[in-house]
Amino acid sequence: METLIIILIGILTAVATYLILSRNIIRVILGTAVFSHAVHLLILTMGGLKKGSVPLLKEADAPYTDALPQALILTAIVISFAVTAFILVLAYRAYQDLGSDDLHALRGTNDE
Amino acid sequence: MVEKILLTALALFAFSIAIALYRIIKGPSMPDRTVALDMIGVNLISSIAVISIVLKTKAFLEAILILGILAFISTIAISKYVERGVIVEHKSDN
Amino acid sequence: MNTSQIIELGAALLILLGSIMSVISAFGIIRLPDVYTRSHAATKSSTLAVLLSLSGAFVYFWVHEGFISVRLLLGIVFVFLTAPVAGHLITRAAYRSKVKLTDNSSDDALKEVLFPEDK
Amino acid sequence: MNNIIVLPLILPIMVGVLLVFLRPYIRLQRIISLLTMIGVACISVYILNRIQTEGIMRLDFGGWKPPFGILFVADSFSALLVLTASVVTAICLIYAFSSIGERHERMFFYPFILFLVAGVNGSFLTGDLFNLFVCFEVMLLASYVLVTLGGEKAQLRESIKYVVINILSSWFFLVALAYLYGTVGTLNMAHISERVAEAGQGPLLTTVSILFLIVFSLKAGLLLFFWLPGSYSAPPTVIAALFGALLTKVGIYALFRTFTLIFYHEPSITHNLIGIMAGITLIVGCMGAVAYKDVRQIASYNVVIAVGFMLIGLAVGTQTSLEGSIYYIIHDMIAKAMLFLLVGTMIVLTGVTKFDQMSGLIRNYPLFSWMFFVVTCSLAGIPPLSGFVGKVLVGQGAIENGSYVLVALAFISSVVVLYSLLRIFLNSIFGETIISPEDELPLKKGLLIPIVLLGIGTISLGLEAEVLSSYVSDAANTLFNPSIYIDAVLSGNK
Amino acid sequence: MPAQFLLNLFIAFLWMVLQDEDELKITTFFSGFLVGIGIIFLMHRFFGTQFYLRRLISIIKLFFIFISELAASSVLISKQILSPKLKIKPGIFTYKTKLRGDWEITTLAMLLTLTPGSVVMEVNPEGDMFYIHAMDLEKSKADVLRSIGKFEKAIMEVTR
Amino acid sequence: MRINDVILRTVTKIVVFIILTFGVYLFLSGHNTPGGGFIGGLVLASAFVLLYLSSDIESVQKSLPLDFKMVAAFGVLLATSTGFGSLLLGVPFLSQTFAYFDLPIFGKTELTTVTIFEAGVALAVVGVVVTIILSISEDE
Amino acid sequence: MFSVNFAIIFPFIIAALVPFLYRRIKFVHIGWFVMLVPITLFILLARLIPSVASGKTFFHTYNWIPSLDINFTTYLDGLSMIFGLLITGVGSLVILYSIFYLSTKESLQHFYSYLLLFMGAMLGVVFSDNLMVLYVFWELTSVSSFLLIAFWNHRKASRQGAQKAMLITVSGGVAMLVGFIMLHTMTGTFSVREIVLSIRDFTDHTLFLPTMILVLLGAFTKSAQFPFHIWLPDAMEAPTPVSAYLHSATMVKAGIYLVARFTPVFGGDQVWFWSVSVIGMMTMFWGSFNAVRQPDLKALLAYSTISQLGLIMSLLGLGSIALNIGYSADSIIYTQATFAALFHLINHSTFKGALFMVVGIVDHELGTRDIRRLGGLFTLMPFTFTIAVIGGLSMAGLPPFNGFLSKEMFFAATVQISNADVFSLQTFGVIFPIVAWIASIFTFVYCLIFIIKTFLGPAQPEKLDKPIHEAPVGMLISPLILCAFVVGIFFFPDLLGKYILQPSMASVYPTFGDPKELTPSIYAWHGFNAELMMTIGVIVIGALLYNQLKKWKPVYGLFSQKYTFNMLYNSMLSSTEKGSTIVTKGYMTGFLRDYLVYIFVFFIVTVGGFLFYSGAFSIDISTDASIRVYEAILVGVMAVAAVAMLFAKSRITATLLNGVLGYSIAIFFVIFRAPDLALTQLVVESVTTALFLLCFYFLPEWKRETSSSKTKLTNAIVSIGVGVVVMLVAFSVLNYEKFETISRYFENAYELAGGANIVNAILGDFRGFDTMLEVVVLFIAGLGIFTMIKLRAKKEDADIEN
Ligand code: NA
Ligand code: NA
Repeated sequence: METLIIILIGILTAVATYLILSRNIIRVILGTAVFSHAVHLLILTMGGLKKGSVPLLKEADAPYTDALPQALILTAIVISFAVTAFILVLAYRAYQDLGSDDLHALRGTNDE
Repeated sequence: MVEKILLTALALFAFSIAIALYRIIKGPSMPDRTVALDMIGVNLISSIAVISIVLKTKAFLEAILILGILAFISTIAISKYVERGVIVEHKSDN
Repeated sequence: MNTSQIIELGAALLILLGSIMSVISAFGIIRLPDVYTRSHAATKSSTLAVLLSLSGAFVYFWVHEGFISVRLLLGIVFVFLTAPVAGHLITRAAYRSKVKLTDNSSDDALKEVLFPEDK
Repeated sequence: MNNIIVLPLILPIMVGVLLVFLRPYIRLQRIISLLTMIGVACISVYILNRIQTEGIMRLDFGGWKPPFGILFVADSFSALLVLTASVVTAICLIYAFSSIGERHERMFFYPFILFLVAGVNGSFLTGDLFNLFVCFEVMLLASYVLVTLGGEKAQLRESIKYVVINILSSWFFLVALAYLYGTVGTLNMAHISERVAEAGQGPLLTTVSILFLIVFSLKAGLLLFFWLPGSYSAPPTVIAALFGALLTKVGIYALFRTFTLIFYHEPSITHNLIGIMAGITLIVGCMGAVAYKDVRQIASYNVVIAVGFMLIGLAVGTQTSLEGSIYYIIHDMIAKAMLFLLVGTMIVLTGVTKFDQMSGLIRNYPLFSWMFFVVTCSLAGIPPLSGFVGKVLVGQGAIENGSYVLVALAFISSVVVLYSLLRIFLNSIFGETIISPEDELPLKKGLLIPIVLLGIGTISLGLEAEVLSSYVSDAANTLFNPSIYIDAVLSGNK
Repeated sequence: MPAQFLLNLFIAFLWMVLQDEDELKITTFFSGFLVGIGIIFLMHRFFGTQFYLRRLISIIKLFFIFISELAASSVLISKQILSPKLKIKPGIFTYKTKLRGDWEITTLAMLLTLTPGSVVMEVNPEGDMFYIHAMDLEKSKADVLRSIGKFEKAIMEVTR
Repeated sequence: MRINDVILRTVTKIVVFIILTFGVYLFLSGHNTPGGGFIGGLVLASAFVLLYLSSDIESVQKSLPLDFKMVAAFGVLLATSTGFGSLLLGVPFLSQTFAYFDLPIFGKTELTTVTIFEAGVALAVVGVVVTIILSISEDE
Repeated sequence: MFSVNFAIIFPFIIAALVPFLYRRIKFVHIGWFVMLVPITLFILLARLIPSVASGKTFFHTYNWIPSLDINFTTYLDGLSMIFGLLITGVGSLVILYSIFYLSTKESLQHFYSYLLLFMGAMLGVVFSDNLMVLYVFWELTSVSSFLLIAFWNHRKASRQGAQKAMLITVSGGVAMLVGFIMLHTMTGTFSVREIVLSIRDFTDHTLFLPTMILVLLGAFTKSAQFPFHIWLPDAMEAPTPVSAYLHSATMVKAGIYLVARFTPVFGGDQVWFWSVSVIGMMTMFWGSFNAVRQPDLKALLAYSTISQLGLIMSLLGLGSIALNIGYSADSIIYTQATFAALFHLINHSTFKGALFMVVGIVDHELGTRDIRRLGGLFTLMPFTFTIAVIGGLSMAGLPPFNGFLSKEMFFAATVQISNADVFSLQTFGVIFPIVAWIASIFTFVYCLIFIIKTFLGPAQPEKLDKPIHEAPVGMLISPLILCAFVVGIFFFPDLLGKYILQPSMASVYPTFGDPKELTPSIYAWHGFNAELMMTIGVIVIGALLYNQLKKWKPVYGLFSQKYTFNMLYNSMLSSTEKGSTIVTKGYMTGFLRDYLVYIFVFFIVTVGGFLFYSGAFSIDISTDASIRVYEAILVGVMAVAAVAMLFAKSRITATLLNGVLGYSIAIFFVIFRAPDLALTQLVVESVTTALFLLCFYFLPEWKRETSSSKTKLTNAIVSIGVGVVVMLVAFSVLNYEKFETISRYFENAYELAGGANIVNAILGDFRGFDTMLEVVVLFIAGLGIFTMIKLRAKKEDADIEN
């Protein structure tokens, strides 16, 4: 199972990398979203999969699965939500004012 | 016996999800994809219910309801997007 | 095999039935010719499927752990409440975004109301 | 009870949130935010002195003993950085009062600044690696907002790059954390250090450490600085100044912390890599600094050069060089803020961005112009200004260690810094006066005072380096002997 | 009707007290309430008004009508899907309903949509005309119209 | 033909209440079962999102005249000030306490300062999510 | 007791006060007040001459940064006394001169501030014992010189000259600083005195040679030695008093001071001998050779200064050989070179100072320094002419002027060195007298040019803007005083030798016993020996060359302007600039994609590379949990959904696929027993999807990526690389089983924190701090989005600054 999930993580990462290298800003943002999917799975996998029961004390018996990675992922999910929301709005604000969603066109005019 | 049946059921739900994914990728229209997404949501609900039985835990029953809620909200949002482009309106026409 | 085991088996079979329904409706969204007919398959058959599996789970937990899950009941109610609305909204959106009906459709009472200019 | 060490983070946050409620009262917002930063500065002075008498301070949040809970650890290094960051921010706030304008102020400018500082201070203080990630995010989100604040075209354009690259670096950070957790199974930095030492670091942990190196290098602008020049030249002056002063320092801090506290067992790999990266950073930074005529670009590449310089201290890794880097970081925070305020003000006053389009500012704004000269000398490491001591110590450490190439690059770079800024000085400050008295924009006192304050800072920090020396040497000592930090965190629970 | 409800509560309370348990239990109260329902249903004509839980019964009735329709038409649809060759002629037809008001219309529309073979696509702005998509217009239109009739009746029993 | 959203609106009226109740439940029960401030807040926020989706900003604002920015700010303040309380009490920052009480109706109840903390979290989440959605939607 | 530290600080204090004084005192030239500073200091120093002459030294320390061994330590000995007297003495005269030279319309407060700043810094250089402090003052002299050269900063030439001077001298200074640090690394001290005492133990140290070269770089750049001399002619853009003071009498001699000061440290080394003496000789030749062709009087003097500095430098080099041989009766003879160097140093200051003032007078009174427009001034400017003759002939090495004495000693030293039998001097030593002689010929020529072309011959009033007239008395006083020294020293050289030079010889040769032995008596007449013959040769050939100047001047045409060092410097700067621009713009393309590719490639190369290089990669699938069919299908669904995102034709399809990914991850969270995560993931994914849809309203549908197939291929390779590296490290980490995680502790959550949901207890309590900050993150994002939408750039604002 771990092997399978790690391969999945690899695929997700590769896809995310390809997306983030795109010219279109939406593809880039989707790339960041896929990146976060991949890393959430990674954290969970690195913490060890299926090693115990649900980390609810009254509900199940020990041994419990590692709860700490879960807490970390939760934090990471919320943060990546915040960032995604921000960059989405940034993207459309940039489109409104610069008239392009193509990062090639958003190159910027460094002097000279 | 029961476990085997449940795992079979799970595999079937997963299979349905895979089929729905095909529809999402294939389209051709956006409503087609929406229908398929809705279907994935519904199958996930079933899957969670079955997994809960397999894992002998009630911990995921909240997830079922939440998934129901969210599938609904997502469908509304996408439909409105397809229909009007705007999903939250300033002021209703009527 | 005692009673509760039999009931558990029944619950499992209920779930299996639900999963089969689900696969059938999944085939539906592949086989059926347009989004409108597909939405029939999706909104109904899968509603039934989820209904079956949730009921199965509900029965299982009731029998196996003596636990009446309000959440599962609520879930069932919720699916009932929302699935038709979703179907309604999707097909409406499809029609209004001019997704074509399949060619062998026999009648279209909406066309003259919504897109009279296309006639 | 060491609760006081959470104040540099929590005070700005709470005040920032309170200011949201005080949105219409701009004057009140100004006063409160300034007082907060002054307060934090005073608190950090207190903390710094307490560390000297009582040793490293530590606060276990919620009372959970390490390594299980999150904790703040204040050693001299952290406290010095917190102090400098707070002082620089306070001064920049004064500049903002007369420059940023009511529109921005009404749009939560002060809360965002306070959040930024909170994130920065939190990053300096935290003793937990995942919490460091979270503190980074506080800082980054605030910086994302600040870099776009105002919505100018250039800002929107550059901020996309800035945000995406930082998202990527945050992603790398999480990946690195996942690997680290998968190997050593803990998040407390002291505890990680202990376990890494127990395992003898080894090839896999070294691989993970390289990933951390990438993460923090992206933040610090070490070699991977591509986001920096653009995003530092787009936002309003005061924001650019704060960025120039604070943001890269957090990455630098993290590099210092991780590669002295945790991954210090394979210096032939990690520290050499840092050295190579620092060397290349110096070279390309120098090239960038002479490649442009845009004064903000020049200032931005000066940031890059300084990053390379500071990291040489880490790459060399002797106590002397670490000490030098610490001096240099403190110096650079002040001087870079000053430089960005100066070039930004020049652009406002002249309406142009390139130094060959400006001329003779010294006739119109003499004191301002002299401040530019001061910062030029200071950044070039000309004594007795603040850059000097750090430069000497880094050089000394590198020579002791036999890292002659780095020494050469470091010292040549300071000549390039001099050249790059001298070009601005000679072309823009000196020269024929082209602004006639009637076209001359008045230079508000509110803009001049903070610059002068920073100028006084860089001069007095050079002349009075002895005041800092005991703190800095304590900081370097703690960095050089990780056991001090580990003991303070993991033993003798208070 | 509130009188019936109060009486029901009273019966339940009485039931609970009569049990003479150590502590007051919700479950006992609940069973007492059920007993009360039975008693009041038998006696409701004495009040000269309808049984106060009549609507509940109607709802249950509606539910069962619906379940049976759902099951029947699900089988139909499944057959259609699984038949080797699709022989359907879908289409949209209109239906003018007697029902009025948001709740009635919504309920009907939902029931219609849930029963396979029909989806309510639009409601006209006046709220009395449904545009219904049928899976197989020729064959199932009659079925659908029959179902609509049943549903309308059952709904009115609940609401009116 | 104008769109008639009667079905959506009618169903939403029921559904929103289910979601709100569920959200509060998730928030309160998080200490022992899945849930907590974040999830509770997110679910509550999705209830609001549903309201905005099915209706429009103006009519929702009429019946719910809240500045969600302030809600969020209040939430953050609440969450941080539980930590600040520990400063006054002289215990480590963010120390949480819990105790069991016998309350009349609820029976044996556990009361923790975490709940206040989580309430702050929930409010902040609701406030932020709705602020984001409203800000975008109100943009011209 | 007068502290030397005070002497250094005093000018700085006054420099700071000058701008304020200037505002108060309007009725009189501020220079009069300023002049009191060097006069006071000169007197104070002069009072110490007898004690210093008797071998006493003065040592004083103020703590500055004691923890780093950087202290303000001053050391007054014979060597520093010479320079101290020069700085304050010439300083007084220059200020006096400047009072008449600079009108009150100039910004005098700046001028005198800089001048005092320089004076203090220069005193600091020569009196500091601590190398770091010496360096501080060293750079301050560069800075103040920069400011003085750029005094008329509206002139482009001034600015360029200032920049060149600053860059070259500061670069040299930086090199010297590194040398100093290396010295500290070797010896453990920054004190020159202590280094001199302990250096013997370190001559074999690997750093010894680099240190020496670095220190020499500092000295050579400051003293305008070949090929760093190019800044000095350009520095002539400074007002003439500055040229007289900084660029001939004092600052440029800081390098000489440094070499003299460090002779006891490095002097025993062969490299030191050769580099100092050869560079000095080359400089001497090149300077004198180029001086001849200068039409600008000031430029002529600048090259002459370069040449003379070379002369002094080479003498110090020659003298250092004594240290190699060691203290013996034989080696004493070589110390005479050093003696000559110090002697000439003083002489040069006197005659060159006077000559600069002459040029200043000519420039000031007639408005030009171009010898092609001058001539025949002697009748109308008799005093100036007299000064020029005295100074010029002294420079040419003729009696009865002090230049003759030191020039003769110079010749003597070169002749002696060619007979030495170390360092293969028997073979190469003959070069020294030859080069010295040739250079002296050119020196003689330009001295003649200076005197004759300016003052003799026909006057050309038509080429002048102003009538020819004598300078005011005030401007003549200073050069006349200097001329008095020029003549006076010729007649009473031993006074100088005994009181001034003798103690400084003790500083250069601390190990050579009684300095009296090192102090020869100076005679104008010492018989017909080699040096006198050489002098006569110089006069004869020099006069001949002057006479035939027109015939051989075309020789200079051979030295194309393209290949001068100046051009080299300029083209180096501009090509650095151009090259930097090309390189920087080459990689800073402004394309986000490129930056990301750099980062990814760096990641692949370092992390992936090291993973394999170190053998850290390992994989073991035997401990894997089992895979169930539905899990496998779901993994497949995710993989397909992810890959399909790449090919999605519309953005909303891609968004939906992302939603599928999100929902599928939620189900994996269920499978992996993470209920809280599943819940959060579901809600967040839905809200995110809604946000995408909200924002799509404002954004256009995406177009096909039109990147070239090469770009696409690169992207694909990079993507696969990143995926693979992440995967491989993950495998290895999974297989790394050394430590138990800390999370067992949290399983007591109920007892510890009163919560049965461990994850929630961690979030709310154990790691509540993370959660608190996370809320802050969310809040910032929300507020930021609000701001971004509401606060827009004003249309009318220019896109330059907020
Ligand atoms: Na980020
Ligand atoms: Na592991």
